[in-house]
Amino acid sequence: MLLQVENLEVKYGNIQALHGISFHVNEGEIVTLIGANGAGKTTSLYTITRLPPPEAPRVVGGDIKFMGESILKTRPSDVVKKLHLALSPEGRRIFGNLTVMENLKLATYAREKGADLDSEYERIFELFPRLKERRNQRSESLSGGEQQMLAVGRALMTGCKILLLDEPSMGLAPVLKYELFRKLKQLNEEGMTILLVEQNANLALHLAHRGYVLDTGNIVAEGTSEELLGNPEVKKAYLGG
Amino acid sequence: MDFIFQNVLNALQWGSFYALIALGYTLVYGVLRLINFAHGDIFMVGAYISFFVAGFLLGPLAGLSPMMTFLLTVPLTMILTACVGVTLERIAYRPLRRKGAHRLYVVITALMCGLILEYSNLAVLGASRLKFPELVDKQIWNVGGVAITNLKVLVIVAAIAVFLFLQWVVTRTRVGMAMRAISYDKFAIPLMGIPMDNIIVITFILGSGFAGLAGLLFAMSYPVLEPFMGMLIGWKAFIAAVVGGIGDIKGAFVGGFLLGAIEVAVVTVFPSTYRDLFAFTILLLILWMKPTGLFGIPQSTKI
Amino acid sequence: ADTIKIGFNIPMTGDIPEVGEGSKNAAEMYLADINGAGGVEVGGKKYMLEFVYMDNESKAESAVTAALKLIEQEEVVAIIGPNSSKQAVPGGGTANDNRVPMISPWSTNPNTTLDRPWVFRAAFLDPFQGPVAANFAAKKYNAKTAAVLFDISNDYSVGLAEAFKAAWDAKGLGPVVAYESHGTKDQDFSAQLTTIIKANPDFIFVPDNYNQVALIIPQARDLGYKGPFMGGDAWGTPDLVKLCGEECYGQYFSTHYAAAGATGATKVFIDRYKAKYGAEPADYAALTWDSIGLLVEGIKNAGKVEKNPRKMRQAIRDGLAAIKSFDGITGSSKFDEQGDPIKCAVVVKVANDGSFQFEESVCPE
Amino acid sequence: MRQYSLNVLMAFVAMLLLVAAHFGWIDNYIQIVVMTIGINIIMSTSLNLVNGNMGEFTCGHAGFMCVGAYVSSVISVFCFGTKLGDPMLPASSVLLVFPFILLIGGAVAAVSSLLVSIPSFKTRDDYLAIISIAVNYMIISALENMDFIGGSRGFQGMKDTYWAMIDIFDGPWMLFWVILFTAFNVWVIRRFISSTYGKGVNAICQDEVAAEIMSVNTNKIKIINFMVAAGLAGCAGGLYAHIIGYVNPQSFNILKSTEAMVMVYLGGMGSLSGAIISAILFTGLMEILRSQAIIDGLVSPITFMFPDWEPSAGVIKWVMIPLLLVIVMQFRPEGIMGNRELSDVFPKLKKFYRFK
Amino acid sequence: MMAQTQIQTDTTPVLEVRGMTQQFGGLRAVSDFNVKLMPGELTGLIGPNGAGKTTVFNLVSGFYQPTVGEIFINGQPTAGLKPHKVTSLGVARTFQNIRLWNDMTVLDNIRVAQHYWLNYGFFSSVFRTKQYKQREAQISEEAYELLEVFDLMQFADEFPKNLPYGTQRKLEIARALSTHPKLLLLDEPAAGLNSADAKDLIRLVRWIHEKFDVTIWMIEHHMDVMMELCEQIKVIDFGETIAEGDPEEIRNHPAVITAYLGDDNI
Ligand SMILES: Nc1ncnc2c1ncn2[C@@H]1O[C@H](COP(=O)(O)OP(=O)(O)OP(=O)(O)O)[C@@H](O)[C@H]1O
Ligand SMILES: Nc1ncnc2c1ncn2[C@@H]1O[C@H](COP(=O)(O)OP(=O)(O)OP(=O)(O)O)[C@@H](O)[C@H]1O
Ligand SMILES: CC(C)C[C@H](N)C(=O)O
Ligand SMILES: [Mg+2]
Ligand SMILES: [Mg+2]
Repeated sequence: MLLQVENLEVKYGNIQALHGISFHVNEGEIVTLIGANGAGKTTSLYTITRLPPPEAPRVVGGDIKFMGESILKTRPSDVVKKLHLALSPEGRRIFGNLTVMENLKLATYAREKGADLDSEYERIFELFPRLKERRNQRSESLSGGEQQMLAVGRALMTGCKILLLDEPSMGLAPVLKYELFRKLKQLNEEGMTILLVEQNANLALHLAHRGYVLDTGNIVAEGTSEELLGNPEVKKAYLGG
Repeated sequence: MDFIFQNVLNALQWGSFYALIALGYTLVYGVLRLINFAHGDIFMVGAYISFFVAGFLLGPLAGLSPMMTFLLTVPLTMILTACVGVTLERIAYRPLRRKGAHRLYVVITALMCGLILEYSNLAVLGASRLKFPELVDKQIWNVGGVAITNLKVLVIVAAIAVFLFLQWVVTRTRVGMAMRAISYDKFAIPLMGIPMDNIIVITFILGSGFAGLAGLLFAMSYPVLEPFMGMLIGWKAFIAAVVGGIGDIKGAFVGGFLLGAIEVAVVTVFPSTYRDLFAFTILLLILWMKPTGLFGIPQSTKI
Repeated sequence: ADTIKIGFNIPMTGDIPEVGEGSKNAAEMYLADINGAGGVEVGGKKYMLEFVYMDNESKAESAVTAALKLIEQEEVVAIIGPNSSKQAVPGGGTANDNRVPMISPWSTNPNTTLDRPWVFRAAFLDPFQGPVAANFAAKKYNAKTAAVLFDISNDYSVGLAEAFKAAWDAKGLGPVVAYESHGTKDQDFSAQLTTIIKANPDFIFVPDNYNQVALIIPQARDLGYKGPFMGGDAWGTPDLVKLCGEECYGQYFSTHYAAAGATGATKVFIDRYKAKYGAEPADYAALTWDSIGLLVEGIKNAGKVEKNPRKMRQAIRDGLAAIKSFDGITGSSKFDEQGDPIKCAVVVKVANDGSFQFEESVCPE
Repeated sequence: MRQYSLNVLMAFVAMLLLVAAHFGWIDNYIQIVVMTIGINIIMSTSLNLVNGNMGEFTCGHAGFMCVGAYVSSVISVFCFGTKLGDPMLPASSVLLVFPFILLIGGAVAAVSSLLVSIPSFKTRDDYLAIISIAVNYMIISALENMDFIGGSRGFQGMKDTYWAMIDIFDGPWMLFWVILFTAFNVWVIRRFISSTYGKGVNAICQDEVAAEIMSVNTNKIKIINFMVAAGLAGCAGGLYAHIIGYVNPQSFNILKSTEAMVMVYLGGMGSLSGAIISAILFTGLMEILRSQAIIDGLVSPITFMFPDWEPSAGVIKWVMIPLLLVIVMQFRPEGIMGNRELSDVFPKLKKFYRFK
Repeated sequence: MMAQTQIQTDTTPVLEVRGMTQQFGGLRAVSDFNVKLMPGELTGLIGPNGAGKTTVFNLVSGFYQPTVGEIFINGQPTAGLKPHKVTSLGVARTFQNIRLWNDMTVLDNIRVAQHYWLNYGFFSSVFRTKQYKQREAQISEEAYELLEVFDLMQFADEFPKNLPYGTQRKLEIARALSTHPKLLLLDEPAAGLNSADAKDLIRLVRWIHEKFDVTIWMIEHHMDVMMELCEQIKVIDFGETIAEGDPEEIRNHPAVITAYLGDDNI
């Protein structure tokens, strides 16, 4: 087991957001978290990446293990540097005062020198050609979707082995959304482990191997994608079918 | 003619101090969007530190020659002042940041820290002013009717050097890029694997260190030290930084010299009392025409 | 026993802390003396004196609030200080408005006492000091042209500069070629000095506080000025030499008395002061001593001590107004109808060992 | 009627103060402290309109106080004083005229606030901060160049107006005026910001773009808000000038502005009651720490170690107070009240007053 | 009552845009854009990311001034008008990422959005004139009515930031409606909603469209939402209109498929 969350409880101030959830991600898997708004998906990702307060919540119980070792004490910057675990956060959070290119460059901050970056930039650009056009534009003036592309591209540029994506398709045009998901599949086949949070449960489950369903801070269902897609409650509540 | 040149020189020297302090302001601001109102007083502390360092080195214990003293005082002052700045960051600003306090509360804290520095100095060292010893034996060259001292040259060169250095750091290095990123959104910094606190500490080291340098040079040029020497010049330097476009190194540099030039020009033409009036009116007009300063990029609200 | 409460409105901090310190020292000495002797005798009964010191931070506005505090909060019956006209003019206004007698030891600006029946002083006035400086400089440097650099936000500096200019023009030797001003907090004077030097005067008159003098003279030298300077009584503190160093040696300024070569009571005072505080008393110390002397005289004249401070203040004021002449350690003075002393001034030289040497004494004819 | 009990209570306290002052049960010093508190309340609550409710960051509030102080002083000297020629009005009219003198001072201050509010159309936070600082300096420096009112050497003579009042009736007049204007000030602000019109200010603070697009005329609201704030500060200045009897441009420099800012942020941005409370606390603190005895007590451990070190209260005070504030901020990083009102903290209070 | 009472002569379009172009430095975000919306229409605007949709809305709502071209609301030109003026002409909008006043109660959010018809100023607000009292009463009445019909009543004194995401979207729409718009612009109202919530949104929009008889123009990337709601859909790319028609046509329009819809097998 690569990443393992054990009955994790977290609070914002005194609002409990997660009531002891447990899930795990194996090497080379695509796992998805689905659930209604406010279920605690983003919170889970924040907690795993050990983001500092005030935005991120406080762990009050449970544990997060990476390769069997607790990472609750790890410095946030080391999550990327040492554990190679990257997050593309909800709401993009790109650096608006930097150009597109600078945003991508910055993402390589923690990488050891000598990595062949140029080819990687190219890979990003072929995934999102629009970014190439806009490479020298101040990124805050990008359109919503363009910013989303940049956020995902940035996460990829950190050269991490595990990718955490929070609603990556938010605000993306369908054509790009599908393109992105195909790309994720391909990355996964190349060995990337992916933890995906997605509103579009249908799409997410078709991509993922396994999934967990969150509801108000609890895991209410889990299983392989097929099981979940077949599960009538899940259908009713989240697949809008 | 030489009258003009003489005043240009005066303006350059006086502007150098504004520039040096403004650079520190802008650097910290450029990273934390924190108006570090204590900066002027860190400059003052720098001057006093240099006074004691120099005093010690010249004194019986070390008994160095003035020149040696100068060469040693520069690094020592910069290091010690940097420590003061970093301490402030650690004990006053960082906790607030951690608690997610509104940035204006950090600004107020900075203001308060400034006052503390001023008055604790007054309380400890007493009210009577200090005389800064002469380190470099002054030479006065007369170039075509223009009197130049080696000190003035030194000051101006220092200002330019510091500017070039900081400009290089902020625009060319990855640390600099990280600095700019932090200023926009701290949240995503760790996600890039960037140790934020280290970057911030580096910023304060640079900012305060050069404030210390400015303090030393100032003490050498105007050798009468008093606890409030940093207040007015600090505020003005800050204004200069903003007019240049706060957060922008180039802006601070230009702004500093601009302010210096305006002040000297006004005084040579009008009674000295018009100095502030004119200076600030001009700055106001500049900001009126370019709301984000000379070099600041207009913030485009994307909706 | 009941006591008479007197307030001191003096600069303990700010631009001229030495002045506050000196005044306080002198006051403490006087207090020890008189209370040691069982107090002042008024109307056959002895009263202890009580002194309250209030810091006016060498600022005009603080001088006013300090005066108010002494009056409202401490309910003193009389105030001594402020020293510098910068504080004494507004401070005097407050004392006068609130009907409390005040004596400024060192203030030389006419406005301090002008149309203020409640305000008195121990020092001569600038309309007298100005000509003294002018005449001396003309004689000493046989100068034809003069330049003036003064502090526009200091009544003293402005007043003395004007008095000097008037006197100089009156002499008709030559013009005042440059008349430049600066602010109190200024540290860089190169712009003004450049203008002055361009006008190339025979000497520069600097009626400024000593701390500014210490910046001005070296900067003038940096700008290549070789000529002499002339100063006013605000130069007269030990700190002038400490801050200014060699650059100030050989310059002259007019002041109230010269410690060096003093005789009689003055000598006694100086020796005792030296013994007690290990430093020569500067003129503000001596003047404070005299001011207290004046006040005590006034109290004696009052003849009785009222319980109600308002009444007591009135009495003291009348007592002070009644004084016609006074022999102090800064020389003897007569009082004109304004209540201002008419007395001699001295010119001293900053000698090359940093001490102040008596040069000459000028008395009003 | 219970809903008015708080107002009645306050009125009663005010009366009590005046009576006590009149019969000398509380000495002049206490009176001065009370008056200072009043003035500081006006300063902090009015600045709170801009820095709290509108979320701008202006650091030049004292500038407007300065304008008010000078204008009203000059007028009052013209009317009742002798410094600028003979009095123009009979001393008997002083009680009627004085409030208007203060209001005129406020009005001029309000107009001068355009210097800040017009640039604020295009700029926000720190650039506006500078503009306000610059304006503060400009005002001071402009006055320093007006020699007919003393320039940098200050202006004096307003006491005549005060004496004129005393001659009519020997009572604690300044205290009366301060209380009156403080009440007026709170009343105006409370009503302004509780109206839908005034809530536009909060909208601007939280999202200017949304406000503009949701039909709030942001520029107009800004101007109004700045004017109200500056105007009230102007009145405060007028009162200050007549209490001290002397004004000097330097009494209204950045430090004065800083005091106002400190009070606002200490109280909590956008909280009216917070601003009032902090004004009282702050002023109280200033006065307490003024006493040498208390200071000596506080620093006694140090003076014990260094016997020859005798710090003066005036200095130590300015170490203690900022230190205290820094510590307070560490524990309450949103100020005493945050952005809530007293009535939000103690809902019961609502029953006892209404400002409709 | 909320519903607009005065009858609209169906000849004047609620919105007419002629040859509108927006230039950002070197970049032409919208070029020669034309549209005409008749009262009561419910139209969609789709297009790839960065096509210029939001920019179009910004232009219509007066946030940007077009580089070229003119815009008419109910026949009146909006050239040179500040946004709040445009709003009082009858245009209201929501934002791509929610922009509520987070530290004001839900009720106040609704109330403040009625500034456009405040007829009193500072002094009457201080002296509580009759005029003031009347208008405040009306405003409250309308506000409560809106909360009622949007069943947000129970949140009236809540702060928006503490509301669930879906509810915030709803509140934003309610706020927009409280400015009495004739034209309502919705920028990706379903973004970040899951399929279930999206269903509710569809119902909501339909209901608003009938109840307030307001013309609605919306941007959305959720195709199912668009297809279900809109009578007409306009497709733009690189700021230029590439297709126009009812959902069926759009769904099968080759250009749209390649540029926007793509194929969904992954
Ligand atoms: N900064 C915060 N402060 C307080 N409570 C918060 C904060 N962020 C989230 N919450 C609460 O924590 C719970 C989980 O929020 P979270 O954002 O993780 O849900 P989510 O599944 O990501 O929802 P969405 O699909 O809208 O992103 C919600 O009830 C939310 O109100
Ligand atoms: N203020 C601006 N300055 C410079 N370029 C801008 C600005 N605003 C938008 N743009 C550019 O104009 C184009 C259109 O932006 P817009 O936000 O309208 O796209 P959109 O259609 O809304 O896309 P999305 O569906 O992703 O929101 C984008 O390429 C964007 O980079
Ligand atoms: C303190 C000194 C400046 C005293 C000077 N004689 C004056 O009147 O101000
Ligand atoms: Mg989320
Ligand atoms: Mg958009």
